Amino acid sequence: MMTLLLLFVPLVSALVVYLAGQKLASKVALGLAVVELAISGIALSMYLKEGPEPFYVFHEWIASPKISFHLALDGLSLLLVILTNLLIPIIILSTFHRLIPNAKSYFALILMMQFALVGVFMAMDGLLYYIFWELALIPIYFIALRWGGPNRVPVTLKFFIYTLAGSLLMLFGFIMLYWYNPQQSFDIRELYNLAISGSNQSWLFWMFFLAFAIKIPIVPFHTWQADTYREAPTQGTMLLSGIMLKMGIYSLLRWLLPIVPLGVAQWGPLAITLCVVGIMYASIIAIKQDNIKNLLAYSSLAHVGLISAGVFAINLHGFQGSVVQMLAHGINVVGLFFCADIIFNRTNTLSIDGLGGIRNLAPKFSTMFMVILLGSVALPLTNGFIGEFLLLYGVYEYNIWLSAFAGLTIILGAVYMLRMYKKVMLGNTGTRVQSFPDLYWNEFLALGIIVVLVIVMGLYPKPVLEIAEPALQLILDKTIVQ
Amino acid sequence: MGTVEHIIPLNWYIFVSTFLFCIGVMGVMFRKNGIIILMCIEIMLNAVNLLLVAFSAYSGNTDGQVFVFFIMVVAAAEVAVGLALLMSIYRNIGSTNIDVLNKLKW
Amino acid sequence: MTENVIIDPNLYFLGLLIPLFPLLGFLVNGLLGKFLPKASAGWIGSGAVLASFICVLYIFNSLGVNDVIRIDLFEWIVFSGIDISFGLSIDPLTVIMMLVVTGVGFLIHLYSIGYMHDDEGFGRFFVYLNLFIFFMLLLVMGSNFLMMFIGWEGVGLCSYLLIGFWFKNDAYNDAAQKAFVMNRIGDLGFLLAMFFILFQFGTLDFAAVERLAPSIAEHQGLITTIALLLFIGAIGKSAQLPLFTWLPDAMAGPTPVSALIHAATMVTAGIYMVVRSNVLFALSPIALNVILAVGVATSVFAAIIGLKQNDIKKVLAYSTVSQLGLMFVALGLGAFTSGIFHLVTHAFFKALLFLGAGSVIHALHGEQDIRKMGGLKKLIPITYITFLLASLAISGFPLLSGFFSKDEILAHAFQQNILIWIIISLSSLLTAFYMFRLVYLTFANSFRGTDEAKHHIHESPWTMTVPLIILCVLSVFGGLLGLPAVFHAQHWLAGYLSAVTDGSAQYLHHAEHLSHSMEIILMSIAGVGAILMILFARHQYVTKKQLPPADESLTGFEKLVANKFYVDELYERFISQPVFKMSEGFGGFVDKKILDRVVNGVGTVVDMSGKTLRLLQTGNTGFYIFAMVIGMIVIFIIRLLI
Amino acid sequence: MDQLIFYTLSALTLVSALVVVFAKSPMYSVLSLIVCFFTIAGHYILLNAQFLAITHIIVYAGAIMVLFLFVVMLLNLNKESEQHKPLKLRIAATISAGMLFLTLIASLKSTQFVSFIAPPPSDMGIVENVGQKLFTDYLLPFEISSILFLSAMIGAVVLAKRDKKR
Amino acid sequence: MYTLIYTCCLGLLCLVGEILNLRKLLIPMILAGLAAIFVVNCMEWDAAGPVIIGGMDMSHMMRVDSYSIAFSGLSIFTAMLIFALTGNFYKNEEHHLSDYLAILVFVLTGALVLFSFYNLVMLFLGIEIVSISLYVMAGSRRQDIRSNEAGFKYFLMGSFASAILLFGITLIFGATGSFELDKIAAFASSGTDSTLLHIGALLVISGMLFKVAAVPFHFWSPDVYEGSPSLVTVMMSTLVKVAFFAAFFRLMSVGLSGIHDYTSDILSLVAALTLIAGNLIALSQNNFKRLLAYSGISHAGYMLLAVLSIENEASSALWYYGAAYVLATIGAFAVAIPVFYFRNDETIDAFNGLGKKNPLQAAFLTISMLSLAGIPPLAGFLGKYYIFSEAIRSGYIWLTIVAVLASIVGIYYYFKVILAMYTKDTVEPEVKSPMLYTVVMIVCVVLSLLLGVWPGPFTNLL
Repeated sequence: MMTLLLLFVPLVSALVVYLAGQKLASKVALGLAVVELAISGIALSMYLKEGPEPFYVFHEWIASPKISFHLALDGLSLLLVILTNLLIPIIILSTFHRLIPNAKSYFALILMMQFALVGVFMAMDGLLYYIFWELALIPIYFIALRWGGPNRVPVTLKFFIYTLAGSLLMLFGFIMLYWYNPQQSFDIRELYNLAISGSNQSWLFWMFFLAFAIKIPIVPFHTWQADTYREAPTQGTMLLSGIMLKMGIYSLLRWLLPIVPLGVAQWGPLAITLCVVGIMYASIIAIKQDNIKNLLAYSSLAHVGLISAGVFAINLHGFQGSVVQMLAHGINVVGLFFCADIIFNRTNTLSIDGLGGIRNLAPKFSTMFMVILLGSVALPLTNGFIGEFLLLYGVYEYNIWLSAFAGLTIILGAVYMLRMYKKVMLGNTGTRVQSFPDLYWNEFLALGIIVVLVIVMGLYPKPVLEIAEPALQLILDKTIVQ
Repeated sequence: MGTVEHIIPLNWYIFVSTFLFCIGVMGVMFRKNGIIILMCIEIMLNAVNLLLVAFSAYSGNTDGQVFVFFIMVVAAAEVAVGLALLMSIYRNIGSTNIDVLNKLKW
Repeated sequence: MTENVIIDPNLYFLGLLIPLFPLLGFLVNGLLGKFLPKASAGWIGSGAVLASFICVLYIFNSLGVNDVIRIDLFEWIVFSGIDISFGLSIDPLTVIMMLVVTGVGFLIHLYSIGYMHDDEGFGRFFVYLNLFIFFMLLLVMGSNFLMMFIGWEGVGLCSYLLIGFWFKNDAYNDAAQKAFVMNRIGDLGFLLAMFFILFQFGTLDFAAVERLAPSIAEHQGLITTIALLLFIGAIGKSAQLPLFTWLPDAMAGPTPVSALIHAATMVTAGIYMVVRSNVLFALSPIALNVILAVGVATSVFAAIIGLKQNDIKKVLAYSTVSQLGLMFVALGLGAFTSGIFHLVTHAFFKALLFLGAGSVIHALHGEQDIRKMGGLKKLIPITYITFLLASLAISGFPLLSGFFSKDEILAHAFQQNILIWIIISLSSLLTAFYMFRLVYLTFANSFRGTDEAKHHIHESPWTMTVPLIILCVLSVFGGLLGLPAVFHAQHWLAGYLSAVTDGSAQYLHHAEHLSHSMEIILMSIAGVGAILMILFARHQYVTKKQLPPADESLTGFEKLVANKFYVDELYERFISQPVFKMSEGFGGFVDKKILDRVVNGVGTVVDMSGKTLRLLQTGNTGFYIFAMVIGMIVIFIIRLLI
Repeated sequence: MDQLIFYTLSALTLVSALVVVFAKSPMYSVLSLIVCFFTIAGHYILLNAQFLAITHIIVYAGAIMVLFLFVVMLLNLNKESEQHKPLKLRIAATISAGMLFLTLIASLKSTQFVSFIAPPPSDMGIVENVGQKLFTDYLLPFEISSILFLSAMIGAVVLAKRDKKR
Repeated sequence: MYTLIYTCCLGLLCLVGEILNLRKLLIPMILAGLAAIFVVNCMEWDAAGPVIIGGMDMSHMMRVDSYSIAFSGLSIFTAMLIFALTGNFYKNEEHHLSDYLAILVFVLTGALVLFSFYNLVMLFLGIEIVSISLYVMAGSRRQDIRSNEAGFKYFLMGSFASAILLFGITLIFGATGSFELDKIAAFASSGTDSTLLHIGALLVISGMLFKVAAVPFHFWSPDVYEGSPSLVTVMMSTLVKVAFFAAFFRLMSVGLSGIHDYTSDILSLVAALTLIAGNLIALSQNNFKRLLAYSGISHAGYMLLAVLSIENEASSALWYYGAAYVLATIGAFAVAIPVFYFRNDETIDAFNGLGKKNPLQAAFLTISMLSLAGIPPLAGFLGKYYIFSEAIRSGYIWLTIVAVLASIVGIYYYFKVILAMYTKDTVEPEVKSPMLYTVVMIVCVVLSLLLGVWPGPFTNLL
């Protein structure tokens, strides 16, 4: 029941918002998103009381081929669902005081997106999961296409086709699994216990890994990212970077490692190397970026590289780190992109050159910006630190040198982030900065929430770790090849 | 008469009709006058008929001959429609040269 | 080591209060600052620190030598294989550090009220200062490495914020960023060290690690790796070679900041960390030797650079680096107590020196070049007196605090390695020389600035002078903390810290103790040397009224020294620039020209092939049929052949 | 005797067919096609398909070819000296057709046939046998073909009749 | 059986209606009639006995089984949708309306024959009924030279292909001595290696490949699709394509299953070529109908996968795919035809700014395009999924990979239309699309959504 509510409330809200009309759209959307958030809050309390059982939903959907409407909510899913439902209201809140043409479609699409994302995180049947996975792509594509920047058409199309190409390979992989499965179904419980030969597993590994690697993205499959982040409207970018790429990492954990352990055993080292190389590559590129959104895109590329590395380290610390960091990164990056949007909204430019000296015009803004930024450079007592500490430790357990290299991210991260902050916020007032009104109430609220989360998660991550542990333990057991 | 199947091996008939068929095919590719091409197609059909009859004669069941009737039917119908089309084309472009018909391409 | 953990609710509560007061001050000033009168910020800030100083004093006299107070707040990162609690612990070493931090900290707060009173960022300044004190306390109180790391990076952040306090000036911002990044380099080492420890011992708790460390004593490689990685952290934080260049730049911050963070407390965190984990270091002779080498090199190197600096604060900065080097020498020699001893005294007189310098700068309205000073001794007498005494102390003038602490280190060096003794004596002689070069150029002779400027010079307000006087007293009598055996007094500090350092004592080789006569000889050598140097400086700058020449007129070695051996330039050339080049290369070339091209290339190829295939559709019926026939032929041939 | 007839007929058939293809004027093509059909009818008779032979002559020579002639006359194409395709294409056509023939023969030459019910009744081709078959087994196709005719008829009318408006 | 008869009668009724001057009533009558026939067809579902005519069992000619009934149902429904479009489409040439309608009904008849044939004669006749009627319809715009061209090209190549088909049938007859699928199947599976049969099979397959427009026998389709009147294009690309495929599948699965090994790799080669060529060439098309023609070719490639993998489920996969494809295509055309009419332009640019001017139409066209591109949760996706699944199951791994890659390419050109609607602007006024068109559009889109979300009843239809 709870599960279905979680899943379908956004869908209904999307319709409601669309019917609510241009004027009301944003407020209605916000209200409904908050409702959804409340529901997930209730779900959380239920989970803490009664564990995952009450959230289990299983209906026969299609008889042949056997596809079942199979949802479940273990710790991992729960956390990501909560992240989604937490960020969506913030994202919607961030649109106030902005002029959004054709608002009703905009918010309806955002809520559609939420629906698909929640579905992805809860689906336990391969094809159901795949359907949600693809479904999540449509709204974001249209958001980027209709409300995006000047160069949006080719960029978004590239993004769409590139990612879809990956997922079609995944579909192929799923079909293979279906026939490998003696019961012939996509049920995750059965997929976890398949006995597939090593060679086949390595094929399957690549089919899934490519799909996820493009979505996450892992270097060198990232070329769509920066452009798309830049061209998409801010909310689109937030959705993409904040939640959508978590889909990829989540899928690594849920749908890749436990299903093809032999494949992982064979190709995991390559994958983790790619991730670590990607970290340094992206961080170094980020240093010289001129466009704030580009810079954030590359920084996010570096972060997810570390997260994926933690996943492929295949130990509990890496897993826990990846989960914590998924949440942390989701929150921080949304905050950062919002800050970028605030700057753009005031100065109409995202180019670092034209900016500067905002610090003395908007102290509130710059303080909050600073806090979030510190979170993303993983300063202790911020959420980013817990994640990166565990991730690096996980990678360390996997291989000392890799973790030493990966650790460079805490240096380079400081370099590019502080450089950006310095050039944008400090120094003398930039040419493009005539007047810079400090935060409006909605911006203050949104950023405030994020700042609080940054600190709180950094100070007391225990609940997250506890909720995630059983699920991760299970995945780990399935992944480690005897 | 009527004992040809004992004197002449079936392969000869296969040979002849195949040859005929291929002549038809060649004609279709060779000419660009719509009507001639139509005729060549008729030749192809007749090659088929001949072969059918030969087969039915050699295997001694009438089905083949019956089938030939249907082929004739279809041939007649096709010719009718084909010539009608040709007429309307001729009305428009004053020629039956099919190479003129390349407005639709790529 | 026999630590007995005392569970006394009062002490527990007090211990908790110590970091809370500054935090409170930070929050109050930070969040409610705009609702309070501007002046109040200073008093709130100082009050907070004073409060925690009092708590520290209480704990100080109620805490036995072997006692430890453990304050476990909550489980922080706890799941399979990892158990890191958010906890504090207080033992004698911590108490000493806390005394320094809160005590000196309070004085500097007080001083800042006067120093910063007409700065627009007055409130913000105290917010940052309180935050710094909070983190510094976490650093010294943390019960495990990760807690220490919080403080460790926290103070790094505060130093970043305070160096770049006047954020309108880009040079200052660069300095701030430089400081943060260089610290981060060290932090990475620290982080990796923690991974090793966690992996080996399954815990980061100091006590536990100290207990378990001997178990891996035979794995020299491992233990050395850990120790060296930790030391890398210390290098970054305490500005040793090769990561020292940030400290002189850090002088961009307001002078009280330089005094508090970059002289008294933060930069000594490295020393504290090494002492805190002394067992680990003691287990690895190699690591100790590395420390020794780095310390020696740094102290001399920095002292030499100090000779040619003309910015009053830069001189002090380099002397700080050199003194820190000296402390590391002590640690490297295994004389952990002496290190702490020098740390404490250094905190006194170096803070005093900076504050004095601040007072001078304050009086001269921001002038920092000693070539434009001179003759101030009559204009600002209190500052002069205190500054002079501090300089004497640091130069090792007999019976002042610096004399004892330095001498102890020299003695240890002499015991173990005569060569090292020679080198560091040399560096302390240099110290004496450049300090008095500074003193004389600043205060002696006649004012070299404009009359207009001279007209404005006046002694600082009491909020500034009082701290000067107190610190002056401390730096004169600080030596009492560790009177050597010669004076028939037992070394108090050594006794007080015995519980901490005993753990490592057994692993260190102890040369036979010096005879008293030998000690006296050494002392007198050092004392006399210092005095001679001072006189030489006087001869140079007072009698001959020599002035440091303009930078461009310098040549050869002098030029090299004046330009700090071009270390900054080297880093710029061989590290920063390559990274930037790489960044542009990756971003502009690899990403756009290769990776993206490949992806787009696929699209282009597909598109082109489509456009080409399309041409088959000629629109000619004959050709279509021809193609069909060919197709059939191909099919037949395939079938015939296969 | 029969052999002789067979060979001459076959020769005639092929030659006339070739003439159809190569003749300059459509008129010649039409006439030689008629010849071709007649020879094929001859083949039918040889093969005991007497009734079929008659029908063949009626339908083709009688109906279809007349239609052809009619159209040729109507559009008086016989005057229009049709210019041939470029030589290249014609050679290509010939070659490809030849190859098709070769491949077909190559694959068919080595065929052994299903055992025949020998000797076949020599009267299998006469009306009642065929009719018998046609109206029992093949009743359904017979009916269906009416639809075909109907559709073709309407189509021809729709296409060919002049619009009143024009 | 009765389905067939009634449909013929319906066709005749149209002609009669013309005579009785009931033009206004024609379309309602046809729709009603088709609905009735649809019901009849469904009623035969369980009660499908042997086909008796005049007391004679015609089982050797045609058999009505669940397969034929399912496909008949689909095609009748399709026909209804298409006829719903005819009214406004032909309103300018009323004097021919009845003829056109009748011929279209006869096309349906031929299709019905194709679904239930059990004898090569019937196959041949069915194909010819459909083809000849379509030759006519393609050329039915007599003043329009393009239409003439389309008609004549289609006719020439079509009859050429029929001749080849016939030659093949003859050879098969020569080998097996019969036209009945049973006997042929028996002979084929008896293992006697007869070249006659093999060559015949290949020729027949070539003929069929032409009809379903598979490379290299596809050349006719783009030209014909582009040249014919849009409605005929719809007919060809939906009903007829499915019909031919059904027949092809039946032929391969019943008649020639015995020599599947012999034909399979030829077919898979053709399928690969079809997938690649169709998708690649479609990329550079600007004319909407031509674009759909190429996309149709590529879809033929997908359906060939089903024809290749002759398992039980493959037939239902084919059915489902056909249904999805038909719905999407008709939905698209229901939007496109009025646009073409009002903007007098059949290129993709005709859709510019539709997103602003007619948001509803634009949205529905978008959904149809997404369904064609195979994006979940639309029917097109599940259809592709089934086809792939069956192909992989039957072991055509590399072929399926080709298909997957091809479908990636496919996405691009479907999105060209969507982009035109949402990113380009136009001065043209809003398109006033007739009520019936809107209805058809909604029906199609809703159904393809339904089929995608709740495919339960339809997936294991066969």
